Amino acid sequence: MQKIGVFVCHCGTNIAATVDVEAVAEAARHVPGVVYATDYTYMCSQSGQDLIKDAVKKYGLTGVVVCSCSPRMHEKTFRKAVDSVGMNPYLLEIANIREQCSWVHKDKEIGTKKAIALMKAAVAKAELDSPLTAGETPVVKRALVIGGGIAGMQTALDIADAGYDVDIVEKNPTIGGKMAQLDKTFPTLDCSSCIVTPKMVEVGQNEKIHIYSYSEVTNVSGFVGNFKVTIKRKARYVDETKCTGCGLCTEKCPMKKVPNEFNLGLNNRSAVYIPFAQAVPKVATIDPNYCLMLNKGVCGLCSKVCGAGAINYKDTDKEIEVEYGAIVAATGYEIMDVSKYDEYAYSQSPDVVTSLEYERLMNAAGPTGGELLRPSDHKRPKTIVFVQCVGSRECDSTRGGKPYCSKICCMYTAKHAMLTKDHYPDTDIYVFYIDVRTPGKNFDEFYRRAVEQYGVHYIKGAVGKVTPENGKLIVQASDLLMNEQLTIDADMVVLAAAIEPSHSARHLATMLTASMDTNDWFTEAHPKLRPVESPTAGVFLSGVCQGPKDIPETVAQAGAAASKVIGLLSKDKLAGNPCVAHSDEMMCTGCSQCADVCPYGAITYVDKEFRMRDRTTKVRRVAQVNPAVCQGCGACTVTCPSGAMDLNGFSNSEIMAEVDALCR
Amino acid sequence: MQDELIKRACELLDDGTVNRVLGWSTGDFFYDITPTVFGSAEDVKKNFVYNDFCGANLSKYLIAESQKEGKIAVFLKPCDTYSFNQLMTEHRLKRENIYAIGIPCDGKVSAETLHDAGIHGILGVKRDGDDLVCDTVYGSRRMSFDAAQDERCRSCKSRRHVVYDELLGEEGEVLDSHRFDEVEKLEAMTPEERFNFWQGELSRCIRCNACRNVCPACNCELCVFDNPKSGVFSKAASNDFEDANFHIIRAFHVAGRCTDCGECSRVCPEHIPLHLLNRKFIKDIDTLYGDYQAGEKEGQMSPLSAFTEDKDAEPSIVQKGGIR
Amino acid sequence: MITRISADRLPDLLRQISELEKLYIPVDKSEKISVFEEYAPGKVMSTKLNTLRSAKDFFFPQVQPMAKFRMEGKKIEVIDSRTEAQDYCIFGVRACDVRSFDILDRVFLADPVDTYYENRRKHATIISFACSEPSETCFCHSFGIDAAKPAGDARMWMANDIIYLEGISEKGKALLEKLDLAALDAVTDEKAERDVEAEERRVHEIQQKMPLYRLTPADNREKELAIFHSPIWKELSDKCLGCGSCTFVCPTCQCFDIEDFDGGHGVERYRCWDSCMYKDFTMMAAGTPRKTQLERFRQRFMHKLVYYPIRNDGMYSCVGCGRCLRRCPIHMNIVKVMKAMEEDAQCETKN
Amino acid sequence: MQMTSDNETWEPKIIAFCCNWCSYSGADLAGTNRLNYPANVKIIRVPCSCRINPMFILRAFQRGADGVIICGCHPGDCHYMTGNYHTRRRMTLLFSMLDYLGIEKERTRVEWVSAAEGQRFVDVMDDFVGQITKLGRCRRLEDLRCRTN
Repeated sequence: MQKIGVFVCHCGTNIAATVDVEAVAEAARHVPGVVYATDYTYMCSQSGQDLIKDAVKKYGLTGVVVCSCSPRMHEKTFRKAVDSVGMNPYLLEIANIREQCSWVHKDKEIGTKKAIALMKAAVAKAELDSPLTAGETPVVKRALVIGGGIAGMQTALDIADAGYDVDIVEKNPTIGGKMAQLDKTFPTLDCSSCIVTPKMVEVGQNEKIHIYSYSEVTNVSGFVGNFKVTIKRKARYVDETKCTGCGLCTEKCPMKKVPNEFNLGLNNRSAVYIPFAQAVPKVATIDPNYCLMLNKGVCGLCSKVCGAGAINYKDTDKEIEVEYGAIVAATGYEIMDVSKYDEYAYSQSPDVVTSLEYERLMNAAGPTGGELLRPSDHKRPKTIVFVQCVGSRECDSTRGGKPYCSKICCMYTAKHAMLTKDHYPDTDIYVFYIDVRTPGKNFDEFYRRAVEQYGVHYIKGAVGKVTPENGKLIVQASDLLMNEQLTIDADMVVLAAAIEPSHSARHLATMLTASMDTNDWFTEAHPKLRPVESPTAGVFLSGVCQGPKDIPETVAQAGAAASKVIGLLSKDKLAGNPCVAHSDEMMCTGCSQCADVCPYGAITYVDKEFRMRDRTTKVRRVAQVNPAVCQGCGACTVTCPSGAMDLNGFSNSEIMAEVDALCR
Repeated sequence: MQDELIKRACELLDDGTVNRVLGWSTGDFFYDITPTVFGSAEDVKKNFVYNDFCGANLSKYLIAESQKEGKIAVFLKPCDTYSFNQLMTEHRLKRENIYAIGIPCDGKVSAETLHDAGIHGILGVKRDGDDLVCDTVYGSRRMSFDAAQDERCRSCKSRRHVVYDELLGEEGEVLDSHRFDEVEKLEAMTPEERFNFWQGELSRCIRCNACRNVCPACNCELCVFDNPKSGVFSKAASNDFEDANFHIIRAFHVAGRCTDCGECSRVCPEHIPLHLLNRKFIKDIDTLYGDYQAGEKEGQMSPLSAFTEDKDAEPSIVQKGGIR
Repeated sequence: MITRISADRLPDLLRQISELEKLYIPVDKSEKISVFEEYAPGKVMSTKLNTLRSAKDFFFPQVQPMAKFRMEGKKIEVIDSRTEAQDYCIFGVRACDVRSFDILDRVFLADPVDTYYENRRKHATIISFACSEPSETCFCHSFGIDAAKPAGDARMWMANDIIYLEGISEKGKALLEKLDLAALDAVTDEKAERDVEAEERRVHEIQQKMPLYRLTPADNREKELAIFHSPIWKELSDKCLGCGSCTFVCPTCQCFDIEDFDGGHGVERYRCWDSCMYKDFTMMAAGTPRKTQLERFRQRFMHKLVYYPIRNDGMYSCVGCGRCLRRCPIHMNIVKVMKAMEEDAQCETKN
Repeated sequence: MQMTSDNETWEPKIIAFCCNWCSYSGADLAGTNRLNYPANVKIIRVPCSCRINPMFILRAFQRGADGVIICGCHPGDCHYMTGNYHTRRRMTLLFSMLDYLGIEKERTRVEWVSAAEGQRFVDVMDDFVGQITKLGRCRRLEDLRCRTN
């Protein structure tokens, strides 16, 4: 027979005002199995908790029911309390008589009646509770960071700094990400390269960090503390260990008409290339789409000139498997394809550019050597129109528009306007905006400087059409504040295109069993309280892959993710959630339906030998749940027809006992 | 056909391909068919039977038989092959121990149907064109073959074998079945009428478990209704609720797995049309999630394990006029 | 003394009985289903060979409430739900089912008497109904039952549109005496006796043509252990699905289980049919004594054909009603078992 | 077994299964915001709506519940990623089956209620309780042995 103690909390007057707490305690005394019941002003207070602890000891309780606020509030508190006096914490149940009773029912009689029913249900469940102990799994002391942009680099550095090994997987030949492509950063206008390239070097030289550049994650299995990751190292045709990064091959390569992705195709590179001067690792890569040797079997110049003998035309993709304790997604973002926004004539005129292209045009290492020349005729533009929110805050998804604000565009546009004016004060600059959003340290000051000191024309309104005409771009727009139509003869139009998640993110999320929102940003475990963790244990989020951010926010989140990883890796063993599924092997038929619905791949099958009742043996396939992987959703329990699969803490019989009690 | 089957069974036993043959035998009548494992060619020659009454689905026997030493040959009618595949999907059979022989079927008859039609004292039955001619102690009685067939055979879904190692006779086709007609009739009734219909049917249940024990999909090691710890354990159909509960849960447990072999209705001593429950699930699944035939292919994912993120109907569809 | 009444007066006869006491008759619910139901004017008596379920349900229903325990808080009150039954009449029971009552009586009315059974049994008057068209699945004659002359408190024949009625026991005769037979234009004469004799002869002749006519159970009382260890059980039980349909349609199967149902406000204790074919039959804390289907299957037939006769002067616990022959999903029935036992015994003797 | 006379006062019994992450929190939020809804609704917390076995629903009706409502995260928002997709299919088929058996289809419902939708939780419960009150006592899936007297 169970010995249950029931503790009814007044929560000051929060509960006591609409629930007769004494009546609830009195009713509890008449419930079979209950040996002790009492009420108290604040059960969660130290003295309230002591009351419970003392009763556990005094009456030798086998279960505790606390009638109080939501279990989401204080279940942990009370579990800890009973744990401290030697009772298994999972023998405690909460009856939620505050959020789901006293606060929603005004009539005291009704409230009391319901509170008693809820108490009885909790007692019914507590009677069936069995002690649960969390399993332990060892932790592999190595982390994986997917993505080598500023987010990934910062996360990797912070983790390495704590003494743990980190691998970065970067799909491009170099780390650095988008930040390496930027010219200056807002609101300080310091040179982006000057701050990011030392970081890249630091990453490259850190002994704890290993960079898998030009590589992709192709498979993830395992679970928190014990992930197994397959990394595809794409064929680079250059031996990384031999290449010195001298660049001779890139100079000699006869195939020089390859669009340079680092400069967004605004100029060309050779087929064998180093993305940019400060690339890390500074190793050449042969582009298999353009290399004459690989495509036509003729040339071989690079191999001839390479003093290190690093060129290897026979290179192939290789897959390696590495074990990690934690994984950080830092996959960043892409610029949305704006070609569907035909009214801006992006595909019709080379002088309509995206902001990132403009960034390259301003950059000293860019295609124009830092001189602002428009792409069509390499002349300096005199009138430039900036269009904000292209694809952002857009409900029309047919053109790929995004419902969200891309967050960074207002600030970088102000930056572009000011930098342009700094270099060429005679330039006329118009910025068309819906709203100017500047919530950030020194952001509004920065924007106002553009308007007030630099005389940039900020116009609230929309650009209706851009028409290329005789080397000009005729911009038709409306000024909403003046309520008039404008026509501007511009030399260049710069589109603040929306940013969107990396196109590889969804595939990655599937492999990581991490969830994504409808826009393909990774979702966090809790939007407020766990912003750098994914709902999948051991998978963390760093940077823009979780949602639009500027650089300082990204770096801050990268550090936060790193600290979470460090926290995880610092443990030798992980205690799991004991409320997981388990299969009764005597009943399991091994039909595989449970594995079909398990979102975590927590269920595997083994052939097991059973001794039958007549002393013969029989080999049967049975399911086994990995408690470290199982998250306890219970999908398997319903799929299992024999009920062999049950869930700790929410077992079939416990839930049915609650049903019975509530229907009584 | 029987001779051909006997010949093939003997060959397989003699050449050592198999050491046992799973088929059918009879007792004092020609219709009291019992699934039987034959261990020798001699045994086969003496006792093996294949006739219009061999309705029993042999697939489920393979769960136990395929675990035994040596290979067993089994004769599978088209609808039995679906059960076979479904059992394979659920990893219940040791395939390497089975030699599956597909055999044709043009519908099976139960002696029950003849008895229920008032034909008693049956001594023998012959096919005469579209009719069955029964020789009885009360004289010769005639019944159309169609009417004598089990319901499942009248609304046969397929005469195509979906799996076999060897096929005897001609391969048939997937048929344009009218098997959902009865379900549709029920759907067209008012809830009141439906309730009365089902209560009338289900209240006769004696919980003999024949439906469950014959069902190839009901192959649990321990059924929830036999497990005192499951919370739904009950030995008797003590009231209307328990009748309904048993049959709803059973139908739900086999939903997406039931191949509609119709054994449940064939064996029900109370003649409860249990197949109408399973067919409702099959029909709903077909309507909502696309045509799905359990057992059609080995390794298929049950529609109750699968889902689509944005195309699945909301449960409120039931309130909004139901799934038709 | 046999009374004859025109068959078209049957409804009047039934009405008269029903005015005296509660009356149950077999009724066709559909082409396939006939069941015993309380008589009401307009209900037509089934002339089907047999009801789907046997008539044992009257005395030994599938579910028999036994007691209630009402709970209020921590207090428990025991409620005995037994009440004395009213007199009632079961009309139209076939010879095989009538015999099954004798078999059940020996179990339930032996000391200690099962009061639930006794209560229903002693208040019942059984009017049996002779078979006119036995089927090939019938083998009651194998157990010395005369289908054409059933036992009971009174019996009835129907032939050539005439009903013949005869009282047997005091109870039966008393019931018939209470009827206003004159109002039914009944005649009690020798012709009735002669007609009945002719009808009995006719039915016996039909029975001789049946495939199971020669089926006679062996007296196995001396061979208990030999049969128990016979290899036939392995082969026979391999086919058995382990369902309980044979048990539940059987008029003589009498095993039950006692269950408690906790309805939330109290516990209802009831007994319900159980089947020795089930895995959990006679399950005890240490497990079940019959671990495989072989042992369970053997138990059922050993009980009917060996153990029961040993304890009951050679009386078999089978009445040859043929229900299991029809209902077994795989036709693994008692006739096949009897034959196998016989063959096995022959082998034994030869060796 | 005794029938309870029909003229006794009757109040609907509603069992609401709520997933821990969204709907249970939504119900908590309704409380935090002091939004009223009928006390007939009694909530059972489950980790995910996919934990809800049809047996639980039938059990509730057996024991005298008049309506059963299942609340989970909106499709796509499941804490366990795919749980509510399974719930959606299972419950659609189960409800259709209950309807097919002639059980009033209004007695069962699935609603997606997020942790932020306290008001929606209240609206849903108000509506459901109203609907069940109109229908009256559930008799078609009731086990008379479970009645109060």
